[in-house]
Amino acid sequence: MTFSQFLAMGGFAFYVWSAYGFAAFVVLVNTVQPIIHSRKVWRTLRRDLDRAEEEE
Amino acid sequence: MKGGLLSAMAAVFTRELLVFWRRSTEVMTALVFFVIVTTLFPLAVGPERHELMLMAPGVLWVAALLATTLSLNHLFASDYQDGSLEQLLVSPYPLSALVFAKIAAHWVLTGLPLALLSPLLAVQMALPTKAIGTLVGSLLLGTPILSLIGAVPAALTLGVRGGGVLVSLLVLPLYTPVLIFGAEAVAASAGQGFASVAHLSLLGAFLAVVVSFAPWASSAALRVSLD
Amino acid sequence: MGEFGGFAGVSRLIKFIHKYGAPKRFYRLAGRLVPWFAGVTALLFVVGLYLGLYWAPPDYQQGDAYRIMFVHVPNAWMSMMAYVIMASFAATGYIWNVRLADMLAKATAPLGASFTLTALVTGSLWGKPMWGTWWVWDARLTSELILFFLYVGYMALQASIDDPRRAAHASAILAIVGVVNIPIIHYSVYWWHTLHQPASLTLTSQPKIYITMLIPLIVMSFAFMFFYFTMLLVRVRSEILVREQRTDWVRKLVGSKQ
Amino acid sequence: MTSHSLFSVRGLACARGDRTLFAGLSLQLDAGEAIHVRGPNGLGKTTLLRALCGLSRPLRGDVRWRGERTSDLAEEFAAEVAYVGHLNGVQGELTAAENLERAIRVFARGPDAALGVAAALDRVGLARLAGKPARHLSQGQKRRLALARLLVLRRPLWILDEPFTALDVAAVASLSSLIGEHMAGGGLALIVSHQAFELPGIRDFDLAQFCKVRS
Repeated sequence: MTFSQFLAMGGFAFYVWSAYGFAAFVVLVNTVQPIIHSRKVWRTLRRDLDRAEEEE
Repeated sequence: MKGGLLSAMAAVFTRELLVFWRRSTEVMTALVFFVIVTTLFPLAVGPERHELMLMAPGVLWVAALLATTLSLNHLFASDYQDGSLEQLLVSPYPLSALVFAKIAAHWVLTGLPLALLSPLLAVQMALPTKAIGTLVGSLLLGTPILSLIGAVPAALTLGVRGGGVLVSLLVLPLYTPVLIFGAEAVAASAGQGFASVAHLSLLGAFLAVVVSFAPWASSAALRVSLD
Repeated sequence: MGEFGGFAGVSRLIKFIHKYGAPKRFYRLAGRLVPWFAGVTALLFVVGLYLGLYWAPPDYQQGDAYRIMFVHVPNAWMSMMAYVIMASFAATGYIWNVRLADMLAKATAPLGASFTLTALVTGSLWGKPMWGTWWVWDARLTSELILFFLYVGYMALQASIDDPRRAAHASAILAIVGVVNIPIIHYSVYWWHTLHQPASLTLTSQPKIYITMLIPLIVMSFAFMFFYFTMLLVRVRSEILVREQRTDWVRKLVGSKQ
Repeated sequence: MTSHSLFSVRGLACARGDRTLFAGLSLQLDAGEAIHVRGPNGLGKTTLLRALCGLSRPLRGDVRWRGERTSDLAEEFAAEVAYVGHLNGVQGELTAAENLERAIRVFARGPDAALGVAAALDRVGLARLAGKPARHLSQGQKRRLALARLLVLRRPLWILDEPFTALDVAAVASLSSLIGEHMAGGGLALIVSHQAFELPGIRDFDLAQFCKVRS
């Protein structure tokens, strides 16, 4: 079972790899987006905290 | 004059009709919308009776469903603005009973006229006359379900920006079973004359489930929205 | 199907929440759990992909196309299970006023929607080689599509209400109404399907499941399940910070991480 | 058990969104007494009144009517409370008289209505406008129609949120005397108002003492 045969997926390469590709893409987005969001949350909370401390 | 639950519900029901009757333009919009949407299809698809006949059950039912969705805002919106909805929440009667009376009044003003008007449009859509009875029957059974289920998103989106469009986004997925049973019932009787009793009885069963569930859910939704 | 198993599992989950109810304790617990869950998820994915794409023999009928099943079926199951879990979290949050449950429900929605979207896309990618059309009005794909609209509706309602408490409780009621309707939608779509295509091959009658296919399917299902829990914990941690920002422990936490 | 006064509140805490407005709030009210809730805007006066009459769910706290929790009493308690909020609760399409008739049929429960529709309208100075659709009434007249509802329904506990808004001086005086009569008759009242009004025997209640700066 050579690598190229593996890639060919018995002629259904396009469908199998795009299915797995899309699933991987969704997994990636669902991994990266929450991490970016949490960094954004930390930044806004720190900014509010600093601003609150200035007012006191 | 001792007030009882039934008289309170009757009061809500009659007042609702009275208020709508005096603001009848809103009632008419749903009906006119129903007529216009149905009339668009022959213009789009062409007047061949054979083609129209095939589509008639689906078109009539989708048009009725969209007309109800359009009118869902009339259920609570004006009472929310003038504060009479808030008073209902402070009334000494179970809110779900009063809400049920409001939904019933809404049905009488939108669902019922749709059902009674549908034969005219069925003729326009070349629906075989033997199916018109089932059409009216399915609409009479189906439109109360639409009003009952629709009351929950209508209550949830009170005072929310973009509420109107949001209601239809929330309610249409919940309407799919009613659409399936309703349109299939009419298609069955329009086709080889299958007995559409099965479809109508499923519609009736669904109505029973919804009658027991929706008033509670929409009063809970009202309490959340007015919290 | 997944719904009823989901309810039993979820009640254990709710007791777990009560034990770790306070957002502060859950925040720290989740922080410790995330790396472990992530590790297990990665491992399961690697094993699953190897088994599904390489180890399992091609199907005599569908050839290698059936391998899409190892991605499509787990996502379909997870999309259903995630909605049941979301509705249970939402109901817990609404009825017993447990803020953490509201946050868990809100964190679940985008994940559930993603599972549904993946199931739809992979379903149509599987349908193309089998029936030559991208979209097959097959019973499962159709009810999956309606489930996707329910998720979008939930997220839209959640986003359009400013007050977080009202947003949580309003979408909770929608989720409860939704979860009651799911079986009804499910069976009405199946019933509708049998009316129109009684004989034709549908996605539901997938190839006979041999042991060689079952193993990758199970592994991939657990992979996606652990992926869901990992990202649920990550999402809920930032949700906790946002909703608890006025409490002292969050101020100290944010302050300490200058 | 301490002898419960007619209407007692202990340890009440309310929030708007995730912000706790006040906590640990307690107050007692007996027949014939009234409380004027004072405090700057945004402190949560309206939220307090809405929580007391069951319109909004408090974070925690114990609200009792005749010694029983109002959450358990639910409809029984609702039959003893009349709430006038910022919104008048007046339907524009109905005439002034129809609005009151509706109020009686939808909200009256138990003994007959305290005052007839005509008498109530006369008392608030709307006798001439009985047949006029409410949407044509001025803001002040609509407010008076909302207050007329208090007269047609027999409710011991009045919870009034800014009852005097849009009322002219004479109307403020007549409403104050109306509340006085209600108290004399053994009724209770909880009022939030930024407008000055005299009411013999009314106690002040400063909400600010329960609003800690940081939750």
